[in-house]
Amino acid sequence: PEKPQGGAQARFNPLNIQMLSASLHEQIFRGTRPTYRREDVQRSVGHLEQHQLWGREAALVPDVELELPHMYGEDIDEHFRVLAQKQSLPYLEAASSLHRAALPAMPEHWAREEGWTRYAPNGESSRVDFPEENALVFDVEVCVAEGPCPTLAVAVSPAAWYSWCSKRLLEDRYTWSNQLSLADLIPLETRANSSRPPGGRWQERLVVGHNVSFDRAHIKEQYILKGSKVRFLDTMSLHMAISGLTGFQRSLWMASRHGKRRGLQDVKEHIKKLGRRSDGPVIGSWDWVNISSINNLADVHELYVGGEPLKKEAREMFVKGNMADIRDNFQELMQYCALDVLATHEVFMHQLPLFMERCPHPVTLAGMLEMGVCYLPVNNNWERYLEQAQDTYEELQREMKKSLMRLADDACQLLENEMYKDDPWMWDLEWDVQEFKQKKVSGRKKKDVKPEATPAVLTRDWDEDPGPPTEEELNGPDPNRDALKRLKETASLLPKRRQHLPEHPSWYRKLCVKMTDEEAWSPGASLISLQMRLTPKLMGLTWDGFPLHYTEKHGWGYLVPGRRDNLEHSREEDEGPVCPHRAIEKIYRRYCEEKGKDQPECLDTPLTDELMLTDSTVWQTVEELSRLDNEDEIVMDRVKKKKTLREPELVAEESDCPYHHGNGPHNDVDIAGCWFFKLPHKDGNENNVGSPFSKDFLSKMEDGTLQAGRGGTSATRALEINKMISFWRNAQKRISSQKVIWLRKGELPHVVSRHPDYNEEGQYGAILPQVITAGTVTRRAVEPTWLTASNARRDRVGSELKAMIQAPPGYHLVGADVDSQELWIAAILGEAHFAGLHGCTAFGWMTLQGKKSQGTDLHSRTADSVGISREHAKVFNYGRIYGAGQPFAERLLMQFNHRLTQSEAAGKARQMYALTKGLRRYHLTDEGEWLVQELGLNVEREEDGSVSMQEVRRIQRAAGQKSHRKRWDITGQRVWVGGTESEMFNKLESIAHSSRPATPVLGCRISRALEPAVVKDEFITSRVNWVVQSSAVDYLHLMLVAMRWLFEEHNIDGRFCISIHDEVRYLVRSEDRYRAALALQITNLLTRCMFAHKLDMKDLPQSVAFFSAVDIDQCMRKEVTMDCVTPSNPTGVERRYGLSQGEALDIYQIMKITKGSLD
Amino acid sequence: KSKCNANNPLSGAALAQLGAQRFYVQPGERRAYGPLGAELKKNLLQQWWASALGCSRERILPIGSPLKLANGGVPELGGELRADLLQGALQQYVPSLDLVGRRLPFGLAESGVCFPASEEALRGVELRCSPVTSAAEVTLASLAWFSSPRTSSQWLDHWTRQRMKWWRRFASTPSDFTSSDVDSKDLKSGTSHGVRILYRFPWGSEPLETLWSLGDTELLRTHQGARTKLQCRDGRRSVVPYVISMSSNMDHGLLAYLSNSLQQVQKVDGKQRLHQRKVLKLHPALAPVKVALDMGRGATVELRQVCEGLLQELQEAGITAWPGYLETAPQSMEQLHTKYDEMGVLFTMVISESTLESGLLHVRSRDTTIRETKHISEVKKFLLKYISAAENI
Amino acid sequence: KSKCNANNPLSGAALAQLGAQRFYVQPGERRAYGPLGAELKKNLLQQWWASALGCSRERILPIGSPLKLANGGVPELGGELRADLLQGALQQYVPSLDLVGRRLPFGLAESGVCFPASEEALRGVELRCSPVTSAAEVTLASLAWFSSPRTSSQWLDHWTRQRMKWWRRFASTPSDFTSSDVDSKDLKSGTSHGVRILYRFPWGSEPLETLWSLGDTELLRTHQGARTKLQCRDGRRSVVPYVISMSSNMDHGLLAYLSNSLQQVQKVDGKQRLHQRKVLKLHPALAPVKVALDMGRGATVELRQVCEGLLQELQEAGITAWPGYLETAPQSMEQLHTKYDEMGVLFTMVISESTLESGLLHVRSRDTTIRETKHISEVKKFLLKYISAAENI
Repeated sequence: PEKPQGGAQARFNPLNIQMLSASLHEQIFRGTRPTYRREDVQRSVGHLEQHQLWGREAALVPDVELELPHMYGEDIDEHFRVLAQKQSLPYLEAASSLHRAALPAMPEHWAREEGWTRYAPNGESSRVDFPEENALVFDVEVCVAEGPCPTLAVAVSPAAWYSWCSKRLLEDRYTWSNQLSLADLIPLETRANSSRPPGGRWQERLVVGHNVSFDRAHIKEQYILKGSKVRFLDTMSLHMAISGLTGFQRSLWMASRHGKRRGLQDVKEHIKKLGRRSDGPVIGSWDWVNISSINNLADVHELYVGGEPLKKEAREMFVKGNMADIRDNFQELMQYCALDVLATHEVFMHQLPLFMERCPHPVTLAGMLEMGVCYLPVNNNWERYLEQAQDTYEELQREMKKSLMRLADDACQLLENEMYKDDPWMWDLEWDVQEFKQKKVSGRKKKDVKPEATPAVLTRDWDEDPGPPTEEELNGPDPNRDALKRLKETASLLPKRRQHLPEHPSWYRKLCVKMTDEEAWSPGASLISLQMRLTPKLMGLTWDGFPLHYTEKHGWGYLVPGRRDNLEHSREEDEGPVCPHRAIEKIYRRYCEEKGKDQPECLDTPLTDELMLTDSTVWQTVEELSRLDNEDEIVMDRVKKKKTLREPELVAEESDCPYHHGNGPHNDVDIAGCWFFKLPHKDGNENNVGSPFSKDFLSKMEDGTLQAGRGGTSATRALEINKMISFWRNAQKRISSQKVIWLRKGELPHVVSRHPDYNEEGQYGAILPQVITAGTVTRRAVEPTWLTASNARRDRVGSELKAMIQAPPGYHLVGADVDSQELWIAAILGEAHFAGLHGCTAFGWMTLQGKKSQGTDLHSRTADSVGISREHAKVFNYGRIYGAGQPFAERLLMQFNHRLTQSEAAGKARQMYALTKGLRRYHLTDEGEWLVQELGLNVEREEDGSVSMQEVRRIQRAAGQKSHRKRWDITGQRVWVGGTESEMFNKLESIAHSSRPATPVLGCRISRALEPAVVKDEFITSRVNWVVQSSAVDYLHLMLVAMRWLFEEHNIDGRFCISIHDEVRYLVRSEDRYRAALALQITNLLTRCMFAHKLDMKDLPQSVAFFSAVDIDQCMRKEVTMDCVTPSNPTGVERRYGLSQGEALDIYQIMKITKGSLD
Repeated sequence: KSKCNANNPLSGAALAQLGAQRFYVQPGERRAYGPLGAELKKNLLQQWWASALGCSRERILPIGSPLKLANGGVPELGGELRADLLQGALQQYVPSLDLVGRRLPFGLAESGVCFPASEEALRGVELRCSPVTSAAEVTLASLAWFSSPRTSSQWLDHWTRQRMKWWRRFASTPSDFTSSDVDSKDLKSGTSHGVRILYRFPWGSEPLETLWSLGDTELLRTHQGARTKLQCRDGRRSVVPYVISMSSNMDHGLLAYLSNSLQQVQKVDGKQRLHQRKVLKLHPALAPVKVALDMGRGATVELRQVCEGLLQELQEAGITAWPGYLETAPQSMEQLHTKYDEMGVLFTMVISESTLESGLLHVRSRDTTIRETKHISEVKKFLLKYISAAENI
Repeated sequence: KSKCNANNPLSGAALAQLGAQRFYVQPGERRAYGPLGAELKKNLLQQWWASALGCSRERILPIGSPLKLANGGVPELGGELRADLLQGALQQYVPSLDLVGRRLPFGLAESGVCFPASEEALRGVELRCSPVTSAAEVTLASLAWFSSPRTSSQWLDHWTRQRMKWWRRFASTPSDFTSSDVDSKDLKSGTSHGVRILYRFPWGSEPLETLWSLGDTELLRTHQGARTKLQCRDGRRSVVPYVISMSSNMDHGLLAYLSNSLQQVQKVDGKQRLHQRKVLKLHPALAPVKVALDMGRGATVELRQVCEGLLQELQEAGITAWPGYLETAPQSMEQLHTKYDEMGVLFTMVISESTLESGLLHVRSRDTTIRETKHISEVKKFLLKYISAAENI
C-alpha cells in the first residue's frame, strides 16, 4: 500500500501510522530509534488484512514543531521521577518525621478555650494561633445538629498535642449565622482576621488524617484561592492502595467478620440486588479476608495495628446530640477525638512503608498529594441555582401528585352501584367500606336532645318576606343559634377514638392522612405516589392493549383475555373478587381496532437514559451492568444449561395463549378468563418487575407499548415529570449540603477584587469537594457529588450542576478530557503484547485511525456487524472491554428491542463476541500433551499451539473411555483467538493472572486482597478491569505531576481545581490561560510518551499526542458551547447567569496564540 | 362500565353556556358577572394580592391611582381612561422613593379596571367565548418592579417563574398554563424582553399575563428625563432603576380557571344509559361556594332553624355557604348534585330528620362523590381545615 | 410630663399634609393613594364585604357589572361611565331571580369605581381637603335590597341602623358619625325616603353614605315595565319588589377614619421643650401596617436574617409588617416612633444583638407607648389574637 502523501517531514511506522514529528521524538525519546522486526510487521499486516483494515486511507495531519522545556534524567521515566521527587520531598520529610516520632504523652485535661491550645510535653498549655510544626495528624469533629461548622479538633505533631474549640461550642446563643465565613473555620497557617501567613511565606506542611478530605473542608486556608502549600495524606486512601476491597468483597468481608446473621443478610441482599442467583459463584478462597478490611478507622486500625479495638460510641454524640450535650461531655469527647488522632498515627506508621513498597514510583505519591487539594470556585449563582432547582422540583412534584390524587378521587365514583366489579383494573382492589359508628342514643336522652318546638314560628309561610328582624330578635337570643347549639351537644355520643374516613373504600382510606394528625393533614389522597401498586391501575395502564395486573409472586404483568380452562373452576370458589374478563376482552378488541394490524418492528427504539453515551459516567453504568454477569463464563455455562433443561418441562402440560407471545403465560396465576404474562425485565425475564414506572420502561411509554387508558394526558404527564425530577430527587440532599464558604473582599486575590467585573454586592467563594483520593480498589478517586455528576440535560431538573462552578473575575477554568483514555490504554497494552507496534492490532488500529466516516471506527464496526445503531454499539463495546460477557449483550439486545426472541438475541451476541473478543482456545497442560501422545490423537492446533473447546472435549472423551474414573487435568492457559480484541484481552488476563499483578507504567501493585495468591481464580472480572482502570489512574497522576512542574517552571498563575477520572481542570489567572492550555497539551504528550516508553514502544502516534481540544471557559461544562438548558434553567446559562461561550482550542490554535512558548 | 374522559376538550360555547347556566357570567351581558362569577373573581384577586403582599419575600407596596389620567395636572373631569396600570405606578414611583429610603428593589402593586386601547385589545385579548367577548374594559392586576439595571434580567426570570407558579397553583392541569417569550419584533421600543403567560383554551392559547422588561425608557419619559429625582442607590452607585411590568388579566384568568377545572366524565348507569357528568373542579381557594346546605324531609321548622344556624356559623367563619334549603321547589338528590357539581360547590350537606336526633349529617364531596357522615359540631372546623390545607397543596 | 389633648380639631390642610407625609395620599395627585392609603382602603372595603356577606343574616349576593353601561345591548367601545352601582344591580335583578328561587327579600352587592355626575358630585361629594378635592371618580360600595312592598319601610329602618353601627364600629369617637333624613324636597321622583350618614370633619359634616327607598319605579323603568318577569313571591301573592339602595363612598370613609383617628398629644420633654406628638389611632382592623420591624446595632448579617425570617412569618399569616430594618440612614428611636405613630403602626418591634442570644425582643405599643419584652416565638400568635379580638370590640 502507498504511504499517505503530504508533509515531507512526516514520520510513519511500518503500518503507515503517522508518528510524532522528528523533533518531538528526538526531544522526548532522546534519539532512541524504534526498531521493528520484520515478522512482527508481517504478523500485524496479516491480522489487519483479516479484519479488512489494511490499506485504508488515513488523513495526514500537520506536524507539530514545539520546543519542549528542558527535561531531566536519562529518559522520560527518570524525568518524571525527578519531577515527582522534587515536588513531594518536603512532604515526604514531614511524613517521615511523623513516622520516626515517638509522640508526646496525651494531655489528661483539655482546655475549654476558643481556638488552638498547645500542650507542651512538660505539661504546660498555652494558647497559640495555630500548630507550629510542619507535620500533623489531625481530626475534626462536627456537631451535625448545629450545621456544618467545625465544633472541635485535635492534632498532634512529633513535638506536641493541640486542641481547637469553636466559638459556638463555648458561647451559647439563640441564633448563629447560617452563613459560614473563614472565621468559623480552623486556622492551620494564619492568625485570626488574617488571610496571609505570618511573615508572608506559605510553608510546605503535611496533614495526615483518616478520610482527611472531610477534615480539610473545615480548614480555613484551604478556601483561600491562592497560597497554601499544605498537602494531605489520607490513611483511608493509603489503605485502599495497599489492601482495598471491591464492592462485592466488602459485603463478603462484613459477612465473614460481623457474625453470621447481619453479615450474611447483607450478602444475600447484595446478591439479590445484583441479580445474581444465589446458587451462582461460590467464593472458594477466603484468605484475602485476613489481610484486608473495610474502610472505617476502627477496622483499618485493627488490620494494621491490632490490639484493643477502638471505641467509637462517643461518635454518636456528634451525630445525634446537640451543642449542649457536647458541652456537658467536653472532656470525654476531646479525649475521643484525640484517641482517633492517635489511632490514625499508628495506622500511618504501618502504612507508609507498605505503600512505598507497593506503589514505588514517586509519581504516585506526588499525584495523590495534588489530588488532595481540589478547589471548586463558586459565586452567588450557586444559591440561585439551588433555589431554582428545588423550586422547579417541588412544583413538578406537586403537579404530579395533583394528577395522581385526582385519579384516585375519580376512581371513588366506581363505588356507586359496585361499578368497580366491571373495571379491568380496579376490580381487585379493596373496596370494603366501614359504617359510621355512634354510641346508641338512650331513650330518655333522645327526648332531651330534641329541641322544644318553638311555637312562635310554627306557622310560617316560607315564601313570605318576613321583614327585618326586630330589635329584640337582633339583640336577644337567636333561636337558630340555640337550635344549633343544642344539637351540638349530641357530640357526646361520638366515640372517643374516631374512625378514619369511614364510608370510603379501603384502598382510598390508606392514601389519606388521618385527621388526628393535625400538622400533616391535607385533604384528599395526599399520600399517593407513583411507586404505589395501585397507581398503574388508577391510570388504567395497558401493555400492547392488555390491562396491567400485579401479583405478589411475579410482580407486574398483564392479563390476556381468552382463557377458557379456568372459568368454571374459579366460579366455584367464589372467594375474593372475580375478574371482569369480558371487560378486558372489550378493551383489547378496541385496541386492535384502533391499531389495525401489527406495528412494524423497529430495532432501534430510543435508548434508555442511563445508556445514553454522553460522557465518562457511562463507565460507571456499564460497570454496574456488567457486574450482573457472573465472574466467569464457566459458571455461566453451568447456569445456562440448567435453564435450557428447565424450560421445556414448563410449557408441556399447561394452557397456552394461542395469539399472544410474551413472558408467560404463568398459569400459577389463576385469574378467571385470563392468562397472566409478566412484563419483560432488563436483567432477564426470571426477574420480577417492581414498578412499570421504572426508568427501564420509559422508552416503552414513548413508543406506545405501555399506555394509560384513563386520566388522559395527566397520566402521561405524571410519567414525564417523574423522569424530569429523578436526578434532583436523588441528588438534592447531597448538592444542597455542599459547604460553601464565602470570602470577603480582602480575602480574595487582588486579581479578583480589582477586576472591572468584580461586583461589590456579589459573593465569591469555594466548595472543597470531599474527594477520597484513592477510594476504590483501582485507586480511582471517589466523591459522591462532583465525580459522578452527569452533564446538563434538557429534561432533568438541576442537571446544570457542573456549570455552577464558575471562575471568579480575572480567572478562567482551563481543562481537557483525555480522548478515549481507557480504550487507548487497553489498545496499547494489546499492541505491546502482540507485535510492539502502534496500530498492530485491529482494535488498536481502529482506536488510532478508525474513521466514523469510513465506518472503520470501533463503534461503527460493531454496529455494522450486528445490525444495530452506532449509539447502541457503543454501549456494547464499552461493556465488553469492561469484562461484560455474552449474557450481558443478550440482555441488552432484548432490552433495546423487546420483540426480539431469546434465541435471536443469543445469536447476535455470539456473533458479536466472536468478531471482537474472539473464541476461547486452550493450551494443553503437560498432562494433556501426554494424553494426546498416548492416545495418538490428531489434534487441530493454531499457530501458537492452542486447541479449541471441541478438541478439548474430544480429548476428554477419549481419555474417559480409556480410564473410567480418573479426572484428567488437561487444559492450562486459556487464550482468546481470532477477534479484533483477542490480543488485548490476552494481555489483560496475563497481567491479572500473573503472580504479582502491577500496572505496566508506574508499577503499582494490585491490592493485597486481590493478589492471585490469596484469591486464586476468584474476582477475575475485577482484576481484568483493574489493569486498565488503575493504569488510567497512573495516567492522571502523571498529568498532575507534569502540570505542576510546568506551572512552577514557567510561572503560570493557577491551581489544580478538580479531576474527574479522564478529565482535569485548572483555575488559571486569565492572562495565563493560553500558556496553561499549552502546558496541558505538553502534559498529555509527555504522559502518552511515558506509557509508550514503559511498554517498550519508543514512539507515539501523532493522532493521540495532543488533546483534541483544551477548554478555556468561565464555568465547568462538557462543551464550551453548551447552554445547559434544563427545566430549572429554561433560558440557559448565557441569559440567566451571563456566561458567554468559552473557547475550545486544538494544539494548532494554541500554538498560534502562544507561538509555542510557555514563557 | 364507566369511562372517564377527564378534560375532554370543551368548546367555547359549551363553556359559556355552563357559565351562564350556573350563574358565573350573565347571559348576553358584556363582562357582567353573576354572583358566582363575582365571587370567583374576588377570590382570584384576593389570591393575587396575597401572593403580592403576603407570601412574597420582596418589598411590594400597594397603590391606588385614578382611572382617568391627568393630562397635565389640571384636575378636570375630562382626561383619558387608563389603558393599563403602568402609568399610575410610574407616576407614584417618585413619592414612594422616600418610603423605601431610595433602596432597590421594590415594587408597586395595584389592581383595577382598565380600558385597553383597541389595538391592544385585538392582540390576543379577544376571546371567542361569546358572552364575554369584545370587552372594552378589563380588570388588571399589575406589579411594577423597580430594580438595579444590573439585576433586571435576573428579576425578569424570577418573576416569570413566580407568576407561572401562581397561575399553576390553582390549576387542575397545570401544564395548560405555559409561558413564551415575546418575539423581539413584537416588542415596543425601549422594551428589551417580554414574556407572555398563556392558557391553552379549547379554542387555542390566549394570554393571561404579560411581563415586560422596560429598561428605564418609560420611567424617564413619564418624569420628563429628570434623572436625579429618579435615582436610587445600588451599592455605592446611583442608578435610574429598570422597570419590569407585570400585568395579569383577571377576566381571562377567571375564564381560564373555569375552563381548566371543568371535567367531563362519561358514566354509564345501571340501565346502560350514557350520562355526561360535568364537574367544575375549581380549586378550593377559588371555589365561590364552598358548601351547600340542603334539607331533608321532616319537621320543617326545626330543620330550618338548624340550617340557618349552621349557615350563619359558616358564613361568620368566612366560608361561603349556599342556602339550598331555601329552595322550596322539590328536586331529587341526583338533580341537586348535578347542579352543585356544575357550580363547583365543594361539599353538599344534607340536614335531615335524623340530624335532629343524632347531630349527624351527610357531607357529599364534589371530588370523590362519596357521602360521608359528620357530626354537626365538627363541620365548621373540617371545612376551615380543608380549605386552608388545600391552599398548600 | 405629658399632656393629652385628645382629638384636637385639626384643619383640613393639616390632615392632608399628614396624609401625604405618611404615604396615605399622594401629594398633588387627584385621588391617588400612596401605599398606606391603598392598604387602608383595601381593609375598609374588606370590612364592608365581610359585613355584607359574612355577618349578615340576610341573603346577599355579590355581582360584578361593567363600568360602561350598554346603551342598548350593542357592545361598542363607547357608552357612558356609570355614576353609581344601582343600574348594574337593577339589570342583574332578573337573572338573579332564578338563583334565589324568586323569593324575597334578597340583596345584590357590588363595589367599584363610579363617576358621579357633576350635579351629584357637588352635592356633598366635594371635600375641602385640597389634595383629594374635585375627584370625578369615587369608589362606591353598594347594596341593592329587594323586598316586599309590605316590609320595605321596615327594611329601610333596619339597614339605616345596621349601616350606622358598621361605620361607628371602627371609630375612635363614634359620635362624630351621625345620620339624618334627607329633606323631602331633595328627593328624586319615585324615591319615598332618604337617609344620609355623615361624618363631622374639622371643616363640617360630609356625607359618607346614602340610603334611598326607591319603591319599584327604578326597577320598572330599567326593565321597561315588564312586570311579569320582575315578579316575586310574597307568600301567596306575586309582587314587584321595592328597592332600597345603599351606597357608601369609600374615599370619604377613608378620610373620615383618618381624621377621626388622628390624635394630638402635647408633650413636654426633659428640657422643657414643647412637643406635639401626633398619633394616628386607626382601628386595628383598619390600620394598614400592623407592626414595624426594626433592627438594633450588632452583627448586621445575622440580625437581618432574623428580621427577614420574622417578616415573612408575619406576612404569611396575613399581618402586614413594615420592614423598617431595611432603612440604612441612621435614625433615633424617638424619630422612629414619631414616624410610626403618624403612620398608625400598632406595634414596633426591635430585634437587637440580645435577641440573638435570648430570643427576646422589645414590642412597643402605639396606644400605650409602653415597651414590652416578648419572645420571638410568640409574637405572631400575640398579634393575630390582638387583631381578631379588636374586631369584636
